[in-house]
Amino acid sequence: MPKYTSMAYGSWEEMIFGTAKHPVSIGFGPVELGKKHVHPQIVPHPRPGSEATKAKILKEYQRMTEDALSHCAALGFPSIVIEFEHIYQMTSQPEWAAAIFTQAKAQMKEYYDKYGLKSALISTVADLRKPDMVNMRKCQEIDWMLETFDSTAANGADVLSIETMGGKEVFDYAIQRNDMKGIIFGIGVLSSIDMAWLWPQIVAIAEKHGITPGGDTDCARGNTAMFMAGGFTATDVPHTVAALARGCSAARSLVAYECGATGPTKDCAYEDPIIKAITGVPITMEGVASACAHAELQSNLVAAVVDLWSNEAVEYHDMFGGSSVEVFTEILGYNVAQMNAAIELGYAKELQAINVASDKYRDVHGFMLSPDNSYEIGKAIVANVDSYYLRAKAAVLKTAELIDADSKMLLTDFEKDALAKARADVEALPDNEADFVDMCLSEYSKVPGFDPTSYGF
Amino acid sequence: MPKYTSMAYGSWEEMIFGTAKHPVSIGFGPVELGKKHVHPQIVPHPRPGSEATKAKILKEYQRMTEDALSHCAALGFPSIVIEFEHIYQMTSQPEWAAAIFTQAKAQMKEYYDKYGLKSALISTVADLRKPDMVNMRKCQEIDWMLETFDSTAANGADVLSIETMGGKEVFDYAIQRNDMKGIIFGIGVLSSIDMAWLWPQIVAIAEKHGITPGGDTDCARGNTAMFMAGGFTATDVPHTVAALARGCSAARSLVAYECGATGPTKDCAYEDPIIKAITGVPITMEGVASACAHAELQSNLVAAVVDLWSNEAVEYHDMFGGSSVEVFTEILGYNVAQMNAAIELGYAKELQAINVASDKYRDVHGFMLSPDNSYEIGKAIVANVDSYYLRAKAAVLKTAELIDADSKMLLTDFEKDALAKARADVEALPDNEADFVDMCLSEYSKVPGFDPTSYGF
Amino acid sequence: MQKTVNDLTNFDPIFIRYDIKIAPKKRDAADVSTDPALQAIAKGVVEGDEDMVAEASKAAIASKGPQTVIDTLILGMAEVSKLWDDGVYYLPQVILSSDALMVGLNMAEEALGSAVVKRGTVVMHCAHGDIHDIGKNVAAALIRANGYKVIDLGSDVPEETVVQAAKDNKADLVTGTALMTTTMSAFHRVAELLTQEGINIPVVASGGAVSEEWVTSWDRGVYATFAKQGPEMAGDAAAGMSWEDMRAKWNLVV
Amino acid sequence: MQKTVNDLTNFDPIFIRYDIKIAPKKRDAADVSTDPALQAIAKGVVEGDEDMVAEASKAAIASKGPQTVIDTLILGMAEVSKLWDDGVYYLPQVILSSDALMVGLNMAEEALGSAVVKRGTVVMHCAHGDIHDIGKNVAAALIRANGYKVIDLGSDVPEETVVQAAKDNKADLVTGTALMTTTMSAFHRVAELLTQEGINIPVVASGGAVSEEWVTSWDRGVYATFAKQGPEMAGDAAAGMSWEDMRAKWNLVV
Ligand code: B12
Ligand code: B12
Ligand code: SF4
Ligand code: SF4
Ligand SMILES: [Zn+2]
Ligand SMILES: [Zn+2]
Ligand SMILES: [Zn+2]
Repeated sequence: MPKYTSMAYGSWEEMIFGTAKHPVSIGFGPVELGKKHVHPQIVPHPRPGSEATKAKILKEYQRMTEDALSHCAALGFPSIVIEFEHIYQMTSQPEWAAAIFTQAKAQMKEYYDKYGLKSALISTVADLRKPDMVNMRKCQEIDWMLETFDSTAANGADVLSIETMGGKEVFDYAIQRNDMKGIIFGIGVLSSIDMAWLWPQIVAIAEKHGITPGGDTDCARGNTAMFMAGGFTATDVPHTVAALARGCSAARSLVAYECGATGPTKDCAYEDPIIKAITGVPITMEGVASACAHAELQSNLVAAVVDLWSNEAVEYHDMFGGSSVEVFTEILGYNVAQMNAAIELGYAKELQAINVASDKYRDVHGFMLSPDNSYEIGKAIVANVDSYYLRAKAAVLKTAELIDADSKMLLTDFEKDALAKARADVEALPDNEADFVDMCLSEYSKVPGFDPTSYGF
Repeated sequence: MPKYTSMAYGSWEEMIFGTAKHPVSIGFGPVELGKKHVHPQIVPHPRPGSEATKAKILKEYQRMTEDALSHCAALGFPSIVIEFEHIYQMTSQPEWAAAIFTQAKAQMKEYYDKYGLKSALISTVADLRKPDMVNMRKCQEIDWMLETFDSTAANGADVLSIETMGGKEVFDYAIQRNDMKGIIFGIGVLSSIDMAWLWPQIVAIAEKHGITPGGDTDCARGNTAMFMAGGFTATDVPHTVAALARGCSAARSLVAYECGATGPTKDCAYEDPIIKAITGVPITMEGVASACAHAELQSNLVAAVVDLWSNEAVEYHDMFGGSSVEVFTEILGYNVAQMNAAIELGYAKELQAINVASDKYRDVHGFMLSPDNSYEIGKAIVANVDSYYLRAKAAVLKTAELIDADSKMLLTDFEKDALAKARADVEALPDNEADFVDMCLSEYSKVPGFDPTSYGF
Repeated sequence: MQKTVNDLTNFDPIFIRYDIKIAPKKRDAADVSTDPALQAIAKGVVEGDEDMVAEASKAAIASKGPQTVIDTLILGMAEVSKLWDDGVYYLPQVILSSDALMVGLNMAEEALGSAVVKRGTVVMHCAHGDIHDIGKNVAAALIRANGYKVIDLGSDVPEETVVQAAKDNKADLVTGTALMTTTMSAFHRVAELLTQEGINIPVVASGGAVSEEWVTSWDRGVYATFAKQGPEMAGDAAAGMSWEDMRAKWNLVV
Repeated sequence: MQKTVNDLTNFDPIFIRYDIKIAPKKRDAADVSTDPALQAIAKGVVEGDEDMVAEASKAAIASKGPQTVIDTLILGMAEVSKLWDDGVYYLPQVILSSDALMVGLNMAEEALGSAVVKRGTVVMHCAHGDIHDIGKNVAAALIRANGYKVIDLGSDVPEETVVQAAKDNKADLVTGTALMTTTMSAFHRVAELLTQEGINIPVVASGGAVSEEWVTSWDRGVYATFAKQGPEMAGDAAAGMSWEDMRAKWNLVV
């Protein structure tokens, strides 16, 4: 697999929301990602109980889709991307998934024909492999997943994406212990290896059906760290450690694009600004509207270089203003209208500066994801092409360095100590992958369920 | 009652979000409205069933308040205003309301003491008078309302507000018939008269307790018209007629400020940009985050000159990301952070231009509420001080004229016809209030339940 | 120089005016009668012109008899419904037409000496505790204009009152409107009281707070989305359709 | 010139760093023993240093006997909990301390020739169909570190397996974690199966998807918000507190 060795952009200033170096067109219209404007992406989630029968789940998806489309027509939104993040029953039953996608695509066609509403459909297959319970390469789950990629690609999906699980067992152990070694091993090495094994298969399926291989996210690790770090009142994981884990995430999520994924990336991949700086693919981000799914400390800032703007996932239910899907379609639609209005007025850079100012110094996570710092972390990654390990380590160290160097990025004493310790720990790690892997394979044999053969060791 | 005869601002360009000619300080901190920055306002609504007992409703309000405050602390929001729009059981049981306000205020104090989180509490008493069922000046409901204003003012409320019901019976009849005469009579005359009777009493209660008399809204009429007009796929009320009704709303809501209300105004008073242009009071608006409560066609634009940014009302329930109160506090908080970041960067005018560009030509309602047009409508109002009727009529005609004059404001043929007819109808109305009132009293005697003595006729 | 919205001409990336894209062609109302005297009545209805209807009805009652006038009024109203369905008419035009129709109908009934036989009887109300009555009023106007007897109990109506009215008037259908989540549960109670009284009719529930899912979770409940569904629903109930069949027809049920 | 965040110095109107405002004063762990040999053990626990604990425990087992070592380990862990409660420690420090404690405990138990008598037995699991196990793992570590026997059934555990384990181990408490709204209903079934089996113990339910309201709507359910509540809850159950009393103590119920 070739690795990225240079940046897609000459400097961070060249990066702006709505425009990507390598645009992608999907669905009816088509929806053009990265070609100057931003588009909204709604991610609806069915209610508990609706998965009981195929008829019920189809009805649920029909309603959710109808709500999204009709609300766009009612409010004048020019385009909508709908992502179905599969529930268990969809991925494990490829024919359910096929029926759900067929139905949604027909609804989208109807709105395209009647109103000219542009739309596209993303199939995010659930990675059902739990690394401490199955062999990642040989299990029932992987068969289901590949089949469902195929069945949804054949039946209306415009984009295939996933949130892969590799390295999760080691990462979970490590994040609970502020163990940077395990974090880098889990994210930077194991997850990268898993992606390099799985992604060519996904790309092949997408190519077979002439659709788009989208992207992957470090959700299972990077977001776990970020959510555990939580807000200013939480004391589960230091925010600085979560930010370092995120640096690592970028080195790891890059593998999808090295395997042929083209974007749109996955919404919850907060590492995407770094991915965009390196690859130039259009990125999907979730920000203020993803409050429905989780709290975060950089909800405005992540709009700085976004191409597709999402809400993460909202469970279907009634609110005063309509269904939750209508409500969040509306919020996303107006967010996007604001961004596109800025673009049309020639104020994109001003709006970017505003959104960055909102959150760059709110928390270290926003700090490192601000376009300037993302760009620097990207440079550290592409300068270290020798191994997955080394580029992950470089990303972590660059992240730490940036935080340390900016006097406006305030930290509590506790966070400062955690950062210093993490940095020292990482600096002490071996200089080459083989040594590092040896060390980790022996140390993490104590992690329940960790099976090196899952990764081809 | 003196009437406003001039504008608070020299031109619309002087108007900007965050700053008002006549700032108001409320609550712990205090929260300074109109003194350069915007603040978030969350409006939580209890779940059905929680009103069953006093203990239950107290618990519900405790949770909702806690969620709002703790989320601000977790995410670093500098301030929060909480509005309780009374449910029936609060206004009709002044001692329930008192207990709820006492409890919330204590929670706010705790967060102020521990974190320095600034906060204030608004008591919006429910106007329980249904004009076709009770005498507006002599009924059980008015006694409850005045008592509850007093009990909440005495027990923690920082601001008193209300959404008064005058003229609703005639308006409802008229809006179903595109009858501009009845719309002007209901909103411009009857509702104004009702406010002029009620508001001095509210102001007196606020003064007695040393708190702030906030504002009133044309919700019962202007918002009914706007919501019935709906989106681009609705065919209930022409959008142009709803916009004309809104012009009227401004002439009517002004009465509160003439009676001594100082703002913050009511969030759902979409006429507030006009009110601000005339009076200079800080205004509360609801926009993109009020999707939880209703859809609208100007969600970004209404931020153009806002001082306090609200979500309208969200029913308490669980979402993936926490409770709905947490979710909407978060959305509001980030919206406000964006606005304040723009102010700090010196990009307030740019952000205003962006938000206006998003919606000015999306629909006539946004068009007339854009700062330039709001200012013009305000001028028409203050130029017509002779009577409530004449200024309402002037506001309507100016609104129509502005829509007609701007070639970028596209209309369907149907909307154009509706506008032309409405304009002609209004132009044909009498030149003085006495004639108009005579005409209306006789014509609307056919409206079920309309009782002129309710208005002192 | 500060740029503003005035510098823009192309808004397509920001919003699309779907209302303009889908605007139906203006269309004149079709004639419902070749007889000019009758067509004048229908025209009055179509244009929502009470005076025109009164004048034309007066003449036609004398020349053609009241029943012909009534039939014509109804044909005129049917044309109005068609125009609304096609998006040519908006609600206010329909309401004005229905006002006009009532003028003619009252005249014809007076001439007949008795009320026209109604197509059925509908008891309508807003939920106990709820004063949001616009949607109910609109639906009532439409149902009435389509030839049904409407007993409008108003708003904030106790459950017992609703059931009593259904009993007293041998109603074919009860409808309830609620805009607040705290009031809508009353409809379920109404349905149960009807069962207790042995009155086997459907309960159509509607209004902003009310969801199809909830309404179809208890016996008798049939959910309505739009006021314009009212007349056909009344027709179904008057024709003796069971609530189960009405639900199957009108609601998405799995 | 384009202005950027770098031109700003005062962020107070945009956000407030409450974490800095409320940061607790750094504080050293208090000594738990005046005996240097024992204090070394406690220090190892407090610092989460497995090697230090191993070394110090080895020496002290020989000189003071295993029970004294065990007591000291527990005192050290208590100090860790205090530091966490005060915001001085974060979760990873607690987990590392608990890892270190387990090292010493295992050595002492080996020397004793038998497992220490546990304060009670807790059966823990993630809901059937749910693989989100971090919260459960954290809670398990804390409960274990506080001297309870933990039967950790892992994730995606069928209801019957949970109940069987409770039976087999004479558990004082069952806990369940669920992060998905589609899986949490399993806890209610677990509670019912326990009742059927006549096992009268509380079911603590927790995890992102789970709400206090829902958990307190069925018998046996007690809701937990934070993992750190685990040890005290285990203590309550082991002391024989009924689920009703536990609910009253831990949950807001009206
Ligand atoms: C107008 C309005 C009012 C007016 C009502 C005037 C009136 N005479 O109706 C006034 C100002 C009085 C008012 C007061 C209040 N309101 Co109000 N109001 C609204 C508003 C803005 C519009 C409602 C409306 O008229 N819609 C248009 C009509 C046409 O729609 P509809 O009734 O649903 O009817 C449609 C269908 O349902 C159907 N239909 C209806 N009936 C029937 C019957 C049949 C047979 C059929 C076939 C069809 C059918 O046909 C129509 C479409 O074609 C809504 C906002 C919103 N988003 O809905 C809030 C809203 C309903 N109000 C709300 C609240 C909270 C209140 C107050 C409690 C506020 C307060 N704190 O004082 C009080 C209520 C006091 C009380 N005890 O009832 C909340 C309700 C929250 C909730 N779900 O519980 C809402 C949702 C606003 C919000 N988002 O917070 N309100
Ligand atoms: C990490 C994570 C994952 C990881 C899980 C890895 C793991 N081993 O746990 C991975 C990537 C595998 C994953 C997968 C999925 N996830 Co996930 N995931 C998350 C995430 C980001 C964080 C969860 C977390 O670990 N939180 C931190 C821990 C510490 O919190 P906790 O478990 O709640 O524990 C706390 C308390 O509950 C308590 N506690 C817990 N247990 C106990 C026990 C006792 C005794 C006590 C006292 C206390 C206690 O203590 C802790 C605090 O002190 C959440 C997002 C979110 N906002 O929560 C989504 C989330 C839970 N995931 C979600 C979804 C949809 C999925 C998938 C279905 C996605 C997909 N389409 O593939 C799959 C699940 C597949 C399956 N069959 O289960 C949704 C669930 C939606 C819902 N409510 O139904 C969430 C909410 C994300 C979202 N907003 O959409 N996910
Ligand atoms: S945070 Fe969202 S995107 Fe990530 S695993 Fe969870 S559900 Fe999927
Ligand atoms: S729209 Fe909102 S503010 Fe207005 S009456 Fe209704 S609830 Fe109150
Ligand atoms: Zn994700
Ligand atoms: Zn996602
Ligand atoms: Zn309001």
